Amino acid sequence: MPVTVKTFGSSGEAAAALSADRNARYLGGGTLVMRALNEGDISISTIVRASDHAMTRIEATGARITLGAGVTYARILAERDLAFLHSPARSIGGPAVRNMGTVGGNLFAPNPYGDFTVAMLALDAVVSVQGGLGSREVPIEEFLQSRDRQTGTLVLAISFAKPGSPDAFHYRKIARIKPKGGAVITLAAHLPMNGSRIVGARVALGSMAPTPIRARAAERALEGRSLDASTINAAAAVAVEGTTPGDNALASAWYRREIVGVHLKRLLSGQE
Amino acid sequence: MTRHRGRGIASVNYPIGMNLGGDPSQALVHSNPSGKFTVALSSIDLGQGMKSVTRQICAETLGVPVEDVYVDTADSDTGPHCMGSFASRGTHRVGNAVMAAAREARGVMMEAAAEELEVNAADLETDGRGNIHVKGAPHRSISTKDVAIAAQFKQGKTISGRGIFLVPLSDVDPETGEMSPATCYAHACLVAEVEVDDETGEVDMVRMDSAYELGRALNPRLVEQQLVGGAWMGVSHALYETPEPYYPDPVHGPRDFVEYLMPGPGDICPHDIAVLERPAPDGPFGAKGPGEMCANPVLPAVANAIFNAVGVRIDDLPITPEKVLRAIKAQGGARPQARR
Amino acid sequence: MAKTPLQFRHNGRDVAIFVDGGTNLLVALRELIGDMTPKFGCGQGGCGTCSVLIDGELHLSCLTLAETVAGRSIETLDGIKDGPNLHPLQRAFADNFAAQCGYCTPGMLMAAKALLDRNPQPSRAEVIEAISGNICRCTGYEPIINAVLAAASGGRARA
Amino acid sequence: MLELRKDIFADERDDNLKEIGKGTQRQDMLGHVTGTSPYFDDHKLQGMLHLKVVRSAHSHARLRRIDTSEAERSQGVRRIIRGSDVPRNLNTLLSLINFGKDDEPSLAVDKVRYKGEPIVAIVADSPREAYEAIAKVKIDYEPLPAVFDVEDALKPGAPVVNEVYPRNTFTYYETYDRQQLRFGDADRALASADHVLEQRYQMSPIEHAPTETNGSIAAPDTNGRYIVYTSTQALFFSVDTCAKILDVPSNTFHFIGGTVGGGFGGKVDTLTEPLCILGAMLTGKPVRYVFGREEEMQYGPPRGAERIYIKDGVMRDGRVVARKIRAYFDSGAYTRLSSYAAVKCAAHLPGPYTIPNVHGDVYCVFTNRTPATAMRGFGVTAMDFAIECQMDKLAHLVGMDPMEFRILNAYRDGDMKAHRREAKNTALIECVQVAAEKAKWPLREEFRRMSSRKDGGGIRAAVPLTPREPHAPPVAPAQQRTTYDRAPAATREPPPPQPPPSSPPPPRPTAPSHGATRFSSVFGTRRR
Repeated sequence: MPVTVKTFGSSGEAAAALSADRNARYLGGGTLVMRALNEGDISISTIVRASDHAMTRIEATGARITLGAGVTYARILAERDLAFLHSPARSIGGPAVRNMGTVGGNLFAPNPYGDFTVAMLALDAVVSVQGGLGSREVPIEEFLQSRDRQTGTLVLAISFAKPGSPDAFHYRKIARIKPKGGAVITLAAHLPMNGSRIVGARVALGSMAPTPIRARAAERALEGRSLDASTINAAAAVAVEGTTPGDNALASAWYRREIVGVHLKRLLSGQE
Repeated sequence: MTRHRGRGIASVNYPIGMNLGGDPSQALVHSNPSGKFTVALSSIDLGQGMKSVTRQICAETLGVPVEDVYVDTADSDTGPHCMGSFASRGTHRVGNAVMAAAREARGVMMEAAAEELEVNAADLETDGRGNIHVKGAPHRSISTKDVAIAAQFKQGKTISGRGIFLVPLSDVDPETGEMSPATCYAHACLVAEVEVDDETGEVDMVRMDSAYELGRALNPRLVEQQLVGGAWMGVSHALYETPEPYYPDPVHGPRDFVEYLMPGPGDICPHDIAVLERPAPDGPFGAKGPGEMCANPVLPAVANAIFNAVGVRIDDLPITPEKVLRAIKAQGGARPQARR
Repeated sequence: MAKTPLQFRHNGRDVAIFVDGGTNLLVALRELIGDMTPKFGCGQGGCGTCSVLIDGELHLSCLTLAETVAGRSIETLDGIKDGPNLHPLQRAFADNFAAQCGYCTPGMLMAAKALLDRNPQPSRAEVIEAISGNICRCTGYEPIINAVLAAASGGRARA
Repeated sequence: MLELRKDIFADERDDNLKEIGKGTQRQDMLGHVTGTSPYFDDHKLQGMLHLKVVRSAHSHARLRRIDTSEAERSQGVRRIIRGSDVPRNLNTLLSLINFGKDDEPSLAVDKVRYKGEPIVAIVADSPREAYEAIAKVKIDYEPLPAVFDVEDALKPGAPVVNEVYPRNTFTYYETYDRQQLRFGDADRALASADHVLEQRYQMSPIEHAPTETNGSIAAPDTNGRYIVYTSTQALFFSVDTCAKILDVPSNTFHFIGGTVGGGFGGKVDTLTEPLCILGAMLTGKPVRYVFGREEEMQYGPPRGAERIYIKDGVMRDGRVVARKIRAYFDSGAYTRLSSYAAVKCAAHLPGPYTIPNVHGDVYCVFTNRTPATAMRGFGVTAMDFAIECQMDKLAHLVGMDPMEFRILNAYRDGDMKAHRREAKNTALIECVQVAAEKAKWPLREEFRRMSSRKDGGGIRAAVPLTPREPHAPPVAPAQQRTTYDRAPAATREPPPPQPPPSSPPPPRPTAPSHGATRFSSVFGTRRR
């Protein structure tokens, strides 16, 4: 059975087509869907596309930032207002992948991919999805927990509050290969400051569970404190709590548990 | 957190060619009417430079400029038999076969030139620029083009040559292992400097210094390609690569270039290389073969450097951060050895 | 099987082909246009040897649905020469012996061109970043980095 | 940066050459930088079909039933190829030089021995249609216990991986389960050494990872021949292997290759050509069979893993007096070339050093994993890792500088090597000296003055007294290793087919005009 390509002018029509056909997949940057086709995934028989401009829009001037699902990493890197996201955007792929891959697609990328989503999780992002029944906003954590069931839904955009200060956002991908390597682990932290106190700490980890997760124990260790050495050490000491990393080709679960605290400490204290 | 530096060395030799079943390669060389030569091989250029090295060998032996030689590889209808491009046999075996073929072709060329110049062939020499002249009398000269025309249209000679180089089968004594496994050996010594992170077990390459003895560097730029690329592969084998990360448990095998680890362009380090040339008595112009052995000293040199840096011995490849970290923890922390 | 008509610019010329649903740009270029310069190395986006420029931007042709390039301009290694003259990057790769088996070379050159088109005087770190999506198994990358830097500094080979 | 040290060994060279020694541009460089170098896959043929294989889902299993009926009806399928369609569905690569027994089918018939082993080939109009048909092939597996560790494979009661070698080791000279090396009396020397150090080393498998994957295109040519574009790195090995498996004269094929996107040893095994040509024979159409990257990484043969035990005796003054080595090559499910690597490895012992007592046992072991093959440094890379780590430890043990320790023990011209050939043309000492100089690593004067050309031979040239070990007499004339023209008359008849209990049907009889039988590759012909 050949593959059918369906291109729609509106995201609504695309979403309807997607939800109507179990074997349909939405084509974003191609890094997931085209790879699957190249490798003989015959479960995909329909490719759905949308030429809706809303899906590639960046709203970055206000307090709330919205990235259309089809926004590429290269476009984020070209956006001065999104400087705090340049580090996660640059950590994805090589230049070609950054010209193609999209923030919407990243939400679906399994380990060892999906680093940008770790940054989104630390920013408490909200995912706008359109299913057969209309659009809704889903907190990213909830979205990730039910990711396996989301293939029939169309992600429209992702939005989050802009960090009050660019210094409050921290991101690091630990890879064996430089400058382009798959993640051993990925860390992102958003530590908004109220005076000298951290308020609303968010720490997100990639490759420490089947999907990106929050390190809640580390968040608690940071919450309400100043970002000094003892706070950082306390957070690092509990970074592994609640994680369920697995073994893969890049590292073992043991190794990930051993180093997650080390790297959180280095990230928060600005060490190399 | 501390990062510790250490240096390690390794020295190796490497056999050129193979002994099982005999090890032949053949070559054919012939000229066209313009005095340009074609070498026909069934040998393979995998990137190691087979076409280029045999071209230089042929030109040198014929006494013509390298531009006048073209090497055609790997057509089973036109190229005579070759065992293949493996076991470091290309330069040595195929090179020798090309030399033999070129020598035979040169003999005909000189005879044809002698007939045109009305002298004895033994009194002629080539100038390497496309001319043949009487020794000591450069003005009594004829171009290879004119020789080729005369040979083919006047004298009825084919300026061509056949070459084979065979290292016969070596019997192996099953009891003692007595055998002739190879005809010559290349040599190397390499010093690796590394930096080891004692909290994460990560190992960074700092630099490498090496000396390789290759018989003869037929083309130093091609030798450099092999040695630089080969040392990179050695680092890759030492620290990164495996299709079975949990060997012998066959799980989590990598499926793509993200999961199969090889150092990227941001992981490379300076590498200073010296090349020594002790000609092999049976090598083409003394050449051995650099292609395979260049990676070998890197693996143990890196392992030894890690010991020097943090005092742990990792005897299982690849030396992943996990193995280093486990060993450091097992010995209760890094134990840097005497700085070298 | 129904085929879809597709038109785009290929190295400055308009081309029109019919593609099967799901055909990627690499297959379209190689099998339907006959441009063999982009290579298949993985089909996964991991090796970069199929790299081409789409409207001047570096893309992986194996992960590009052919239909998405309708009306756009594709540039491959086949199109970077200036008539019979090599592009400065091609000359620099040759002068620096930056190819061995040659299979990654088309992708490397396109990645390097994408860099120099935007940043004619890159640093070594920028060169490394620019070629980081391209795998080379032969050279150890050093000669490739040197070649790109040499092309950037006016085609002068390394001393 | 590369520096030519013309000052060293200058007296042994004539440097007055015109083309040799020049950094001439590569002949293929213009093709490479313009993308016009012709790789196998750059040939566009009219009406080309695509071949994909169904691979085993299990590491070790009996095949109860293979049902391809639904796949045959699948859209775009031109031909399903089963093991019974392969004229001679059992081969071993080195049978071309009469080394080893045929042990590997092109397509598994009643048993699979590694995960990913090819079982069925599908030729279809497009890759997509081939994939769709693959999903319709139904295979009923009876999983068998599998063995993955080389030492486990040698234990009594271990699962038999490959019935051709029921002890899970390659058989050398019809008798031996290993390649031996015996030189002097290592046990005695170990007993009197000042220090003894025994260590275990493990080399991982390695994937060649050439940027171009393995593949070939085969097409019917004029006059009943087949043209084959291939990525092989050993053209006549591939021609002759295909002639044997497809049971046709080798001049049936016109192979074209020679420009290959990296090999490193991973393109010696003739992985794709036999089925690709068979596909072209059975459909009358051009057929393309190219590995995907995951196939290349997981089911293309790797450099095999090696486990090595070294026990060394060293004296306080730094002289290594004994080296005893036991090494296991993990060949995977079939022999391919590992049997040869073990011989090469034994010859390499004890490394580039003069050690008067050396004892080596090198095993080629079968396990239920992807068959291993050659790779850059084959048979030597892992052993060098083990030996050179060991040398570092020994230097540490006796308190010597590791460079000086190597120079002290280095082999020199005139020394007897453990495989009983005189060392000539040696240069290890000079390499160590120059590397030390480059790295600014201080060496004492006496070590800076040592030379590969001095102080070798003499007593170091002797073959030491070597105790013989009792061994069962060979069960058959040692004929395995003979080549075409050395085969004794008694062995000229083909060896009786030795199909494993689970082997595919015996090969088709050869054409009578050939007389018979043994295949010789070296000459690319069949013997009468």
